[in-house]
Amino acid sequence: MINTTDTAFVLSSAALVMLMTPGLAFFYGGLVRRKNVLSILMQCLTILCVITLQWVLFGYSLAFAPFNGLIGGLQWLGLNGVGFEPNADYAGTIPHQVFMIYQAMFAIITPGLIIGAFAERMKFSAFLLFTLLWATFIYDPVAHWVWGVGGWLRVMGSLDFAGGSVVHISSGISALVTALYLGKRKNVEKGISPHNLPFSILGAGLLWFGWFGFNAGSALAVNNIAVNAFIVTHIAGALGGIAYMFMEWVNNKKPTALGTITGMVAGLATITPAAGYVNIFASVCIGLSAGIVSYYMITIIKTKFAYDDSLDVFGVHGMCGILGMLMTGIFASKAVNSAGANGLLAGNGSFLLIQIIAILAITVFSLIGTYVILKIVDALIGVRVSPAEENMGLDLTQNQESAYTILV
Amino acid sequence: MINTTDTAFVLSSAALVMLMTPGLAFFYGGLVRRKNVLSILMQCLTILCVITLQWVLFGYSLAFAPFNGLIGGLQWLGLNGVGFEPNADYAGTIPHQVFMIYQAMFAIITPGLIIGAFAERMKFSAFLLFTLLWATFIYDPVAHWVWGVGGWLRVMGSLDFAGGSVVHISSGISALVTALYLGKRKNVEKGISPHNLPFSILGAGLLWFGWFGFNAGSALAVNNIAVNAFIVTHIAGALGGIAYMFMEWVNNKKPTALGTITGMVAGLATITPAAGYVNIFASVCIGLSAGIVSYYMITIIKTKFAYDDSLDVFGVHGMCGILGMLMTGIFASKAVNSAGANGLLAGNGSFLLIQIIAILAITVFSLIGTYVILKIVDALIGVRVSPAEENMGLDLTQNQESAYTILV
Amino acid sequence: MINTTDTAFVLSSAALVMLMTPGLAFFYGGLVRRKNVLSILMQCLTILCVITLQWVLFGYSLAFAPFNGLIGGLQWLGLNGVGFEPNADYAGTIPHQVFMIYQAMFAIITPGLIIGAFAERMKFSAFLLFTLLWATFIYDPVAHWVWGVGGWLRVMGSLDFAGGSVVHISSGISALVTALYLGKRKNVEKGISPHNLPFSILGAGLLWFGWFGFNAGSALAVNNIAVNAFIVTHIAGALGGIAYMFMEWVNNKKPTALGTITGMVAGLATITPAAGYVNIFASVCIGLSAGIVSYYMITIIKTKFAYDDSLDVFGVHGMCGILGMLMTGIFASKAVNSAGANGLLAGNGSFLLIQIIAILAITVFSLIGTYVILKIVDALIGVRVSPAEENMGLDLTQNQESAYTILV
Amino acid sequence: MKMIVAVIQPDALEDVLDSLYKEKINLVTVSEVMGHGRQKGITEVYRGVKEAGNLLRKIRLDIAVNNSYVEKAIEAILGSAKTGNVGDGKIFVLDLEQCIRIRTGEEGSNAIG
Amino acid sequence: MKMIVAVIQPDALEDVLDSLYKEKINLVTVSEVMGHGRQKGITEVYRGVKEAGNLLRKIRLDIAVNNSYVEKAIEAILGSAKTGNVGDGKIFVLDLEQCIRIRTGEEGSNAIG
Amino acid sequence: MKMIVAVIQPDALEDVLDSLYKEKINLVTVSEVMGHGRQKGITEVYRGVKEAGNLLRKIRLDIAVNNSYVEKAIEAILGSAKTGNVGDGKIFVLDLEQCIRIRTGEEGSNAIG
Ligand SMILES: Nc1ncnc2c1ncn2[C@@H]1O[C@H](COP(=O)(O)OP(=O)(O)O)[C@@H](O)[C@H]1O
Ligand SMILES: Nc1ncnc2c1ncn2[C@@H]1O[C@H](COP(=O)(O)OP(=O)(O)O)[C@@H](O)[C@H]1O
Ligand SMILES: Nc1ncnc2c1ncn2[C@@H]1O[C@H](COP(=O)(O)OP(=O)(O)O)[C@@H](O)[C@H]1O
Repeated sequence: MINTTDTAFVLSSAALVMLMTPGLAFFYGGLVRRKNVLSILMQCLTILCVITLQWVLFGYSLAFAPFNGLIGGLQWLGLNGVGFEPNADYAGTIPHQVFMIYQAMFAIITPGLIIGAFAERMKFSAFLLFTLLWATFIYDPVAHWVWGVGGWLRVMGSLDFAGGSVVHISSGISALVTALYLGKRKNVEKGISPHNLPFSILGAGLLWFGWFGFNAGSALAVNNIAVNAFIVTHIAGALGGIAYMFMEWVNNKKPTALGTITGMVAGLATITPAAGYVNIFASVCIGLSAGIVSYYMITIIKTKFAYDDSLDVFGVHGMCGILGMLMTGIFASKAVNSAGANGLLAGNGSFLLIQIIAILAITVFSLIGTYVILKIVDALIGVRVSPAEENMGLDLTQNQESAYTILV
Repeated sequence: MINTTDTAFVLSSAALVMLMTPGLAFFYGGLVRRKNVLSILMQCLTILCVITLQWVLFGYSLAFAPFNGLIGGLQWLGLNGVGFEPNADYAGTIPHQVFMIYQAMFAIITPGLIIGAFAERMKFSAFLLFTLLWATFIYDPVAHWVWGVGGWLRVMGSLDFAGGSVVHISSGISALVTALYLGKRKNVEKGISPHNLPFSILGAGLLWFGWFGFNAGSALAVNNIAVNAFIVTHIAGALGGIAYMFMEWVNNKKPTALGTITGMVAGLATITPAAGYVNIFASVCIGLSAGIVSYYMITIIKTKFAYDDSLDVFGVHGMCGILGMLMTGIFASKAVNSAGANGLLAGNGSFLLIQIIAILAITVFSLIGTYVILKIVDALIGVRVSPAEENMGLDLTQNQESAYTILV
Repeated sequence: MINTTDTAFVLSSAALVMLMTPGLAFFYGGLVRRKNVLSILMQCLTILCVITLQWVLFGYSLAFAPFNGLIGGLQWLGLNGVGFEPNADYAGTIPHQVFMIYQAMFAIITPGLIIGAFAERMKFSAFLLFTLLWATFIYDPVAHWVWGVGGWLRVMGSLDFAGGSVVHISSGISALVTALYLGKRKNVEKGISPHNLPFSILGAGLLWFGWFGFNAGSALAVNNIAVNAFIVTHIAGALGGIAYMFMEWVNNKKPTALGTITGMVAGLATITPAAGYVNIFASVCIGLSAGIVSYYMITIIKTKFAYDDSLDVFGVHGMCGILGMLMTGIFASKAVNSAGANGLLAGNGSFLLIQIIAILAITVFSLIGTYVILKIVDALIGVRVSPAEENMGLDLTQNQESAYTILV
Repeated sequence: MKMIVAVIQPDALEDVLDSLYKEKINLVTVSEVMGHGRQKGITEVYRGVKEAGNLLRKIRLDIAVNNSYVEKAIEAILGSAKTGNVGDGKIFVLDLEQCIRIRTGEEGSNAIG
Repeated sequence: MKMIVAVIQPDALEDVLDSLYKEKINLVTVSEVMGHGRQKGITEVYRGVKEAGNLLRKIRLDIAVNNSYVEKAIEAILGSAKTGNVGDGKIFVLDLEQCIRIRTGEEGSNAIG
Repeated sequence: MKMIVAVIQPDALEDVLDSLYKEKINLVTVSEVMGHGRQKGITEVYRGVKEAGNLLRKIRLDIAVNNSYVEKAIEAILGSAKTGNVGDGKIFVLDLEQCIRIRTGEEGSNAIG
């Protein structure tokens, strides 16, 4: 039976998640140099358009149509059979199409996250091909594993409320692979200052706003789970910001705005898989640990291993996806969500184990899959712009535009 | 009977549509030179304020109060009699006031669209008088024709779900008239580069977000029509972006961010009249055709006829409004909306004819009406700033402000 | 009994109010010099994070737990006992936690408003300590007086629908105290131009959008009160903008964009306490008076007394909070809200008197309390940055970042 | 060799560059500056409070030329930047002792063009 | 005629302009520059990673004056831009061979003011 | 004393500064400029309509030095800004008559460094 309140709620949530892609574009766009800001924004716009089409044509079917444990079937190609009747496997009180379009927004933002890793140096054509292949061969299967009917991780009992593994681990690990594959940007050792931090802060604000739709909307109905997800999301974002800020304050004597929004996003990403399963106390712990972990990833690990994960996709999203899945394994409680599971603190260590298996499986799959895709794209059209193009900037060389005028 | 879910849905939609006006301001504002950006933003703000008042005082009554086929009555002046009881003529499940405020947002954004045509050269006082006259003598009657009880196009059976004709054709045609009447900007042949493309992209993101409220909200209830409108809107926006991007790629060897957002907005505008009547397949066709048509309008037609429709209001909104009305005539199907109509593809060519009559009527009316209004405004206070003011920029000369500081 | 429509409505409203804090950050951030924009944004981000924690730990309990007339109890520390069951004292149809998180957003934005008064010269550490003390010792008690069960102003019959006194008077008066206490910025007499007015306009747009959640959401249910609040909010914002614009036009021969958004925010702030109690006609009067009062406050009073309320928090929020409470006393009508009161125009002068008592009480309390807090903070860590730091800018000296790059 | 520094109205930039190119003076460096001169600034108003805005946006051109091009360059600028209104700007000529092309290391007159 | 180029602290701009105007030196061109000098830059920190920010924001003034005004201009700048702290900046004086007012075509000393 | 003005590629800035510092030339003023030279601009395309973008972003350095440092400065710039591609930029040398440190009022050679 369709419930119009739930329907309206998920539609609004879909709109909010859609807004996260422009939000992400600004979050990332502010961090690059002026000569490359449009390339970031353009990649986000392109993903918004192209993945929508991919999803309608075959992506949704591959991810959610029943078939086997590894991949969805082809019966929903072109959204054939995806109508107004609810699909009780996914959401019994809203039209199937509403579930489809809500999930589309997740399929869009996930490859969007990756672009931060290869910022300022990837060819536009290579980016486009990479994104299409990645969405099809990494995202769709992983979404099927975790959320699809018959997906093996779902069957095994792994829980990922709103995409900690599907969205954040998959993109974060793939980001690391692309960063290593493409190599460093020229001059990166000398430091590349963000060209417009207010843009990044605007993006962070829009991301937080949209994240309410991302996490609360994942309840797919207006109920206590949605309420809980809304609240723990807000709290984890806040605590992530606080933790990063104080890590900086202690270590560098000053907190920074960029550090604070980094911690916020880390907190929001970490709570994502847990939002429907953990209580407020857990969300405080999750937020704090997210800020601390992402701080160390960026300042210590990245510096030590000297990879150029340009906008810290691995350090923030990858690690926080992993952390969030573990935290779900630790803090999940049937008292919060009877359809969920009890975690380690509720005495059920085996659930944590399942979460670890999910993390490992998705990590390994994303790692290998992304590498193979990069190899193919590189062989076909080459992935990296020439040094001259890198000097001149991607905006001019890939898109023939300038973000800002200088003289008039 | 009031349905609170529908009420909340339309209120949220109204909030979303309200946000489109700032969104439009940034979409346009990024495209002009630094010295004129505030004039664009200021015009949008002014419209938001002034048309709200006009709507409350008499605009709503002129557009929606029952009277005759050409114009609404005066019985709802000052919102007299517009209360909490639903008005079944418009929306039987929400308070009449909710319908009124939702429609206010449409009345606001429509004159906002026009300002892109006379950007960088119209006097502020002339703009204000023009806007008030235009809203009263063009928008209100046209809204009445199409949506008002007894409106002649509504009676004839023309369908415009969310404003393809009322909003986009009326503003797009009027835009062309103002561009021709005011003449070109100085130096326009030498090319005027957008001063801040990220702002335009931000605007496009907010527009897309708000468009969910614009189109889905036009169902005025949470039902399958609303769900359908939401989804086809998203798809058409995406396909519009893809089409424009690839037109550029083929013709200029590089896709651009500005082109992509132009195509997106074209797709969103084109689906607007059709959103409640066509299915997903149609939305793909509509989006693609929108991108292609707007591309040719801007690159070929505008270049050929050399009018200075500064921000392409006619090429995007005018043409896409027309295209969308035609597409509705072609793709509309009672299978999607039993209260709608069957179009050409469903074997009903006469409906397409009705759509064409609506297009022609609104085009001719907007064309003549706008010309007359411009003549009057020009006679009274003059429409164009002096060449010296144009050189100095409208921000300083019309509003005594600068958008950005240069030295500190 | 939980009503899911009301729950979804208040959750969405909470999300909208959350977005107001980034909105405010940009509204303020655009007005300062480039070297200080991050300090403004950072302070807003910090408040978003830190007050969330304060609220969860003890702020909500202090403000809303039943205890006595002056302050809330401690029984809800750590949100203990704040569960999914509705609390009929506050909102009988939504989970208690939803009310709590909605109120959190108000507790966040209120100290955010104050920072405009001490912009460009306060130490970050001092700001943080000040904010925590202020939220705890001023905001929480005042919220309890007005909205808490047993709060003395609530008991007395004072009405403040969405925070005219709790939010705007408390922050506006405290702002004036901080401006006087910290003294003027260096060079302020020579004029400090806004470094990025489009940012301020973006912020104003987001504020207006969020204000729908702020005022309509304060009905805590989807009903005629919410509808009324939504509509009068929109109208008052519009009329505030019109009034300021025309005051400028008459006095300076040109209207400005900054003036217009100032008037908008003034209108929105003034309608806040009244939104659930007054009709549309009243909202027109309220909007107009808000624009006029804030215009005179900024141009005449501030110039005359020469205090450096840097971003006019007192002139806009303080005065408009007071004006709004008075207007509620004048225009309130049981015809709009039977749970409300009749005001002066409905023949009930005694209600206006109660409103005046509320204004005076909160003004005096905020004034003294803020002064004491500043004294303490000053004694402990000093409130003002050194002149050298002020010259260099707070972004570099307090947060070790630059908002924009200049060369690349 | 001379270094010609011209301060012109932003609007004249395109025309000035075109005129210079016509004289085969193809190498220029352009920057954004603010000028205070006889042309009155516009008083800006923020929230109703006036602020004397006494600096106006201008464009600066730096053109290094061999002596034989000095007249041509000046003529080109005068011909294209002059509107006759206050604020048209100034041309300054400084002596240039040396000019080196970084790419080749060429020096003097050969490096100018 | 001389071309005086002064690099000063951004904060001193208003005072320096006022002092110049008092000496009837009303024509100046101002631009935004970044300077590296004895004044230490502030190390910026992005996401906890330090970056040596060795360039600081400064303001550059270009003032063309007749010889008799050189001293006055220098005094005016020294008097208003000096705080005694490192970073106050420098004044450079170059010889100016020619000056032309675009609006009128006037040359030399007459064109300066 | 000389005033050295160098126009270089934006990307070379860090290297050029490093090379100058190595030669103990620590005081420089840097600004953002646009250059038209032999290096072809990229045609920009807005909504499918082409626009000849004939100005490219460059960085300008102003370095005041004592005569004994002129060669060192030029060598340092040549050594670090040269890629051999069109667009590397130019170095201009002008005579500097006077230099004053605002902070101390010191003049001439002593004030340069
Ligand atoms: N003596 C000068 N020194 C430096 N810049 C000057 C000088 N004279 C003029 N300028 C620059 O030229 C611009 C135009 O000068 P202005 O006096 O307004 O017009 P006009 O030269 O037509 O009288 C000024 O804004 C300033 O930037
Ligand atoms: N020799 C020079 N060449 C070019 N610019 C210089 C030179 N010396 C100083 N400057 C400029 O002046 C600014 C202030 O100089 P600095 O050494 O910091 O202070 P001070 O002159 O008080 O010792 C520098 O940031 C730089 O922009
Ligand atoms: N004669 C000149 N006058 C002023 N600026 C010049 C001159 N020659 C070169 N430049 C500056 O140097 C930059 C690089 O010059 P360009 O001709 O492109 O490269 P190259 O010097 O390698 O041939 C130009 O963009 C311009 O800013």
